[in-house]
Amino acid sequence: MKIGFYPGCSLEGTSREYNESVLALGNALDIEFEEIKDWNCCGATAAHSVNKELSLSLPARVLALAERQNFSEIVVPCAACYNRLTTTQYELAQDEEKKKRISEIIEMPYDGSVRILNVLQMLQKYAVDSIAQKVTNPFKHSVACYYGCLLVRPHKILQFDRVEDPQSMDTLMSAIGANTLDWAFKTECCGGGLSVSRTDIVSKLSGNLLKDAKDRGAEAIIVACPMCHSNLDMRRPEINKYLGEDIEIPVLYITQAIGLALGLEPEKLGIKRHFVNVNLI
Amino acid sequence: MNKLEEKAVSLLQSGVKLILGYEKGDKGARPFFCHTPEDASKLIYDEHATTNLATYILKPELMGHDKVAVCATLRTLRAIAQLASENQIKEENLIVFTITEEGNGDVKEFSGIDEINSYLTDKELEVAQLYKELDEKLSGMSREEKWSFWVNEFSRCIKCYACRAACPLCYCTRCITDVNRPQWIDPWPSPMGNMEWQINRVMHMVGRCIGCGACTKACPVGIPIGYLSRKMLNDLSEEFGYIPGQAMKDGNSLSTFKPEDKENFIH
Amino acid sequence: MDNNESEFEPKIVAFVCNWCTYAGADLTGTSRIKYATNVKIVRFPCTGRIDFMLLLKAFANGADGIIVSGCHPNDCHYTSGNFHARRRWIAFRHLLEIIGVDVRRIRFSWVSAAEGAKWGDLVNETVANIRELGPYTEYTKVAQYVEKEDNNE
Amino acid sequence: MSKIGVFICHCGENISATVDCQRVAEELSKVDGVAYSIDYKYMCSDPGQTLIKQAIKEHNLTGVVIGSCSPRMHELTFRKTCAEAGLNPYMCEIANLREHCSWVHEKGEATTEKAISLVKMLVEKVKKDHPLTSIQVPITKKALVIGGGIAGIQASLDIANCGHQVILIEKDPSIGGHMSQLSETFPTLDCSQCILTPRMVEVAQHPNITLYTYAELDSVDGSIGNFHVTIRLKAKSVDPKKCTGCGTCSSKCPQKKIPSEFNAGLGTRTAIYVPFPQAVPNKPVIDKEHCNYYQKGKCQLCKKVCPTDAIEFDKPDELLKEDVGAIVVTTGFNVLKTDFFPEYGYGKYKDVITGLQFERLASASGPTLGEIRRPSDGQIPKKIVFVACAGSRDPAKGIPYCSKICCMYTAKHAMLYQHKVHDGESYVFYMDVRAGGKNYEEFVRRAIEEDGVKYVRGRVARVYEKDGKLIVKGADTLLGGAPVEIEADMVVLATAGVSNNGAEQLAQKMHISYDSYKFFAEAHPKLRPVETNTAGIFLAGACQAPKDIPDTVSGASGAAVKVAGLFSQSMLVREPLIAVVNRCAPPLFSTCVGCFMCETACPYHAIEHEEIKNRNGDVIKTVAKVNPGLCQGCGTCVAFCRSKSIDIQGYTNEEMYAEVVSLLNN
Repeated sequence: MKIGFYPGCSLEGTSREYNESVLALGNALDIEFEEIKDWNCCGATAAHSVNKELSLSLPARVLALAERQNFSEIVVPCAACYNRLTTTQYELAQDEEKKKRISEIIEMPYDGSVRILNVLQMLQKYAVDSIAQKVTNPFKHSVACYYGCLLVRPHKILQFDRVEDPQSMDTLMSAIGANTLDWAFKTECCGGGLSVSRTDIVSKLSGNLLKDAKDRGAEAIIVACPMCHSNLDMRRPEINKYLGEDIEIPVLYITQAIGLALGLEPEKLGIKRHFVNVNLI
Repeated sequence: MNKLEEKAVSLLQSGVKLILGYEKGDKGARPFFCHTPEDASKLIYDEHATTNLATYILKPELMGHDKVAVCATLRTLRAIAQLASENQIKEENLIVFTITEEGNGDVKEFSGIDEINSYLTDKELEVAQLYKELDEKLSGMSREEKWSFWVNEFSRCIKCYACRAACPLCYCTRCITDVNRPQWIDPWPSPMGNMEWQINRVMHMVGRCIGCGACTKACPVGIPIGYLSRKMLNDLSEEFGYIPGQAMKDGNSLSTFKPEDKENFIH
Repeated sequence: MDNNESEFEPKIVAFVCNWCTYAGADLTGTSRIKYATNVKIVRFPCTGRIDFMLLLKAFANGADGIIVSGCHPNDCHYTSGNFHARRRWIAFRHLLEIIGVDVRRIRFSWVSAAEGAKWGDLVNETVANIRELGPYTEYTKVAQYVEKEDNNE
Repeated sequence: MSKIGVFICHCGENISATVDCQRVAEELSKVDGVAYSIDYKYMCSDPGQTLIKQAIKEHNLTGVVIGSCSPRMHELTFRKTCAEAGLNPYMCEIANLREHCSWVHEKGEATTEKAISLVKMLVEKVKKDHPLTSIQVPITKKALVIGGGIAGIQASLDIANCGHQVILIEKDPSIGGHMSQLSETFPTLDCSQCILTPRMVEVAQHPNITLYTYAELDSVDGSIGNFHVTIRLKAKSVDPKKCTGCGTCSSKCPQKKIPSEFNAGLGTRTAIYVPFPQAVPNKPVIDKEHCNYYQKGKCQLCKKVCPTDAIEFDKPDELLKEDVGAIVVTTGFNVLKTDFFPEYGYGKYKDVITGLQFERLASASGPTLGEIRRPSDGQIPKKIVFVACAGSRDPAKGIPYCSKICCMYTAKHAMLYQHKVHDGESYVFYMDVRAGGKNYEEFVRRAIEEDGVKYVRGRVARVYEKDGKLIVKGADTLLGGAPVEIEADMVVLATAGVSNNGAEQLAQKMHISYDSYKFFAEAHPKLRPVETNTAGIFLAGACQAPKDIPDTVSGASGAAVKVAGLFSQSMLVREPLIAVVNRCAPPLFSTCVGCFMCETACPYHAIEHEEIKNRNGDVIKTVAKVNPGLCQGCGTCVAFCRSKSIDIQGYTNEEMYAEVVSLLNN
């Protein structure tokens, strides 16, 4: 089974482990990811706070390239890229002039026919039953699934899962034997882009989040967004300082957790790259 | 004995008084009223069977109160469906059967109007060649040319009302031409009277005409009157949301409306 | 009827609904807005009541132009009379176009009971258009065909 | 030969200023059929009218045309004048010479010519007019009121007190509606039961009111003055005549854990139950879904213990046919449940309740006998957060409107809580407090200033449960949108008022229109708020839109007076300008061919099927017939009918044809 693949900058940079785990999981479930040739950055939060047309052209160019390679579907593991690409496709579909203008800027024909899937949608669509059969060592831990903001909002555009209480990650995790906790911070913000400029706010927001997970007995936090992962994992010292207590819960990508359950070696899944070490197995 | 004849004989034996069908005429099939099993052998069915038998269904003198069967072509089926949507068909007195299109002579009897409607859903209403040529010619004309073309055509009308007699959906006991208080339409064939008659007939066909072409065939002086209602049928079907050749449920496209009907001339 | 341009006084009949456009025309009166005398109003209970044959009769009897006006959609006193009328005019106007009747001479409009000024403008505008189009002899020639048969004009 | 009188009015000089009235009158006298033609300065004045009457008598005129102001002004006056002189009023027509001629044209030949042709047009019309008599429709002096809440109760009492018979039907086992569920009512805090139950008893005892509870409307047809309704009396399985209301059956019934609808799901009830102590009638019904006998065929305990053997298990539903002259719809509204709100936990948290549930907690006959206790653990909450506009004014949730009563009952709830739990803390998150009624604003100020309710101006973004507490995360827009987080023991959502489920089907049964929220549509929002577009059917209470009790009661009395007004005349008199399907001698009987396309065109469902039968009763043909009570005279069917078999009196085909021809030929 072949499907278009758009890694985005984070998967090539700070969250290489997410990329490794997606690819490793891919060939374990014989899903072949074919990268979009000459892909460019999606602009993330930076672009749309600076220049509207730039924030539409960057994702549009990626979609145009995918169309040129005539993919009908592409997988976008990073939540921010997934959000930007889908919002662009939605906005250009609403407004003919804008669509014409944007395809002029990127000097490529843009039709907007490619279906964009985030990693949860891709797994639900192609792998949910094969995963259950292929589990060799079940992930016997209670976990708190954390969706963050960009996977589920704005609902009108993304139309993905329940806005306030999403369940897609929970279903995948319970398919591999995990005990998913019902907790209140599933879609609360982790601090996002303030990670560098206002680390104090990130430590407060992520701190509350982690505290609630720990109080409810979570042994790991499962995420599907590089931004959330870096705030919860990399900023752990500041968080512990803010909370005044040491929280050692590791933060895993869902693809890593499923990979472990399928018996793939931790190195291949980039488990070693985390700041808070993963001593679950 | 082919299947059609078998069917006719079995129907006649089971109490049906009359079967409307076709028999061999000099130029192919022509209408035939079969009353006895012996005549059943005369019944035939081929592509010359174009006269619309539905016209006879509404003649009480012919139908009476007992059971009648009709060997229906596609056109007749469409007419029956439309007549049923206008409460003109007594289903208990009418048995409708047709010869399937596979060409192996199989007979298919319909249980009722609904089955006829569903049978017709995938049957495309084809466009006659004559219509295409005229439409081509007329669309090139200016308004004034169209006007003189039609005034000339209508002036040839002799008000024989054969078009009204041939059309299965023209079943009013007293037609508007017979109304004399007020005298809507001149009874004698004046050019204006002829035009007003045709405009009225076509307006009465909006959303009802099934494009069977019986009117054009019936006109002794060869005025292409079928073109008018067929063009209205094609042009307005998409706008009024009906499928040419299929009956609408509860009301036709002129007795109902949609709040979002589109037009560009009321301002 | 002399035919040179400036002398031609078009004969225009207006079919209007009693609840909206007729009341609108009343308001034009009470606000003393002046308009051309060529238009004469026929009152109907609703635009749904206006029979398309009456338009043909108007042309046949020498009308050079016709105004048909009633309530705006959703304003109809009888809830749906104007919707039915609109559906009828879409079909009827299309048929006239096919036959070649000069549909520019029929002006369809919505005028509410509060739009007195609009009625005045509508009348003046229509009279100007019809004066420009000239008398509709094309139609009346066919209508009066028999009376002039002996001097076969 | 018709003898028509033409009377041209000068209207002081409004007409004569630009129209030569003498010449108009003179020209008209030459028209054949015109027997008398004069002009006069003030036609509508008393001398003017006497002039018309004398002329009618002297020249025994058969028709009259008045050239004057708009018919919308004096048509009625002049028709009454002709009637007094013995001429049928519908043989009198008005030519609009003022608004449509003299006022809008300059003085001159063309204006007078136009005036002449306008009057000639009407003369031609009068020649084709027929004398008409107004329609008399008999009225059944009995009203049907659907819905036994305070609106239905008030309407029934008012109509019954006017001496008319009323049938009141209520689908629940007892009347009282939502008002019976309330503890106290704003703004006076008088106890809802104390002001409502006397009215309920009055309804039960009123000689003119027949009360059917556990009954629903099955079908309606007919028209104003003559509705034929079928009422479905759902089987109560208890014979009201034998039952003394002793309650032994309820106490013995094994099914004890059924969530009580009356207590909004907080309390429980038995399968055979009386909804609440002051229920009227105070007789139990058996809820078939939960009764062991009906579900599993066992038990029958209630039958065994019943002293008067009133239980009748096999009694089927009964269909009751009634004829009524008017219907008042008072079916009330509903409130959204908590599972409608994702941000407040999709209804998972027990201590997140609706305003109606709080009413039951506060009510003395409620599950906690009036003490405010948490549904989860029964503790008395020390801190409650009230959330106003939960669902209302929220286009994203499809409810953009304001539900009008929540601000007031939220202030009341906070006040009741402070009175019952002195050391309690209550917060109200609001957008705008809407307290527009009489003494409403003062009531809310009292809650804030005297009872110390803390009003926070902002929305609540999320509520979630943590260690037995409800964490309420909101914002305070008056403090620059600063986030507010409160650890509350209980959260009360003032949920939106929505239409009853089943409202749409009920509206379709009665052919009344409803809006996109399934609230019933009134004929005119400002000028006809208690009527619907269907003549004879009236509306009152919250079934039309969320409403407080004062508006509901005044609306109910309004609807009642409309019914009483309708019943005050022996016959319903209506203008005869309606459609008629022609009839003629046998064997044709009518030129109508029975296609009934007119039926689909008629907005008032006024076209009926009439079966023409021969002597021995079998049907020859089915033709259309117009119901004079329903037809409003729009004429759409007339212009639509292909065979010209239907015509409208006052605007017949002949008359309109004559007008057009006359207008263009002179």
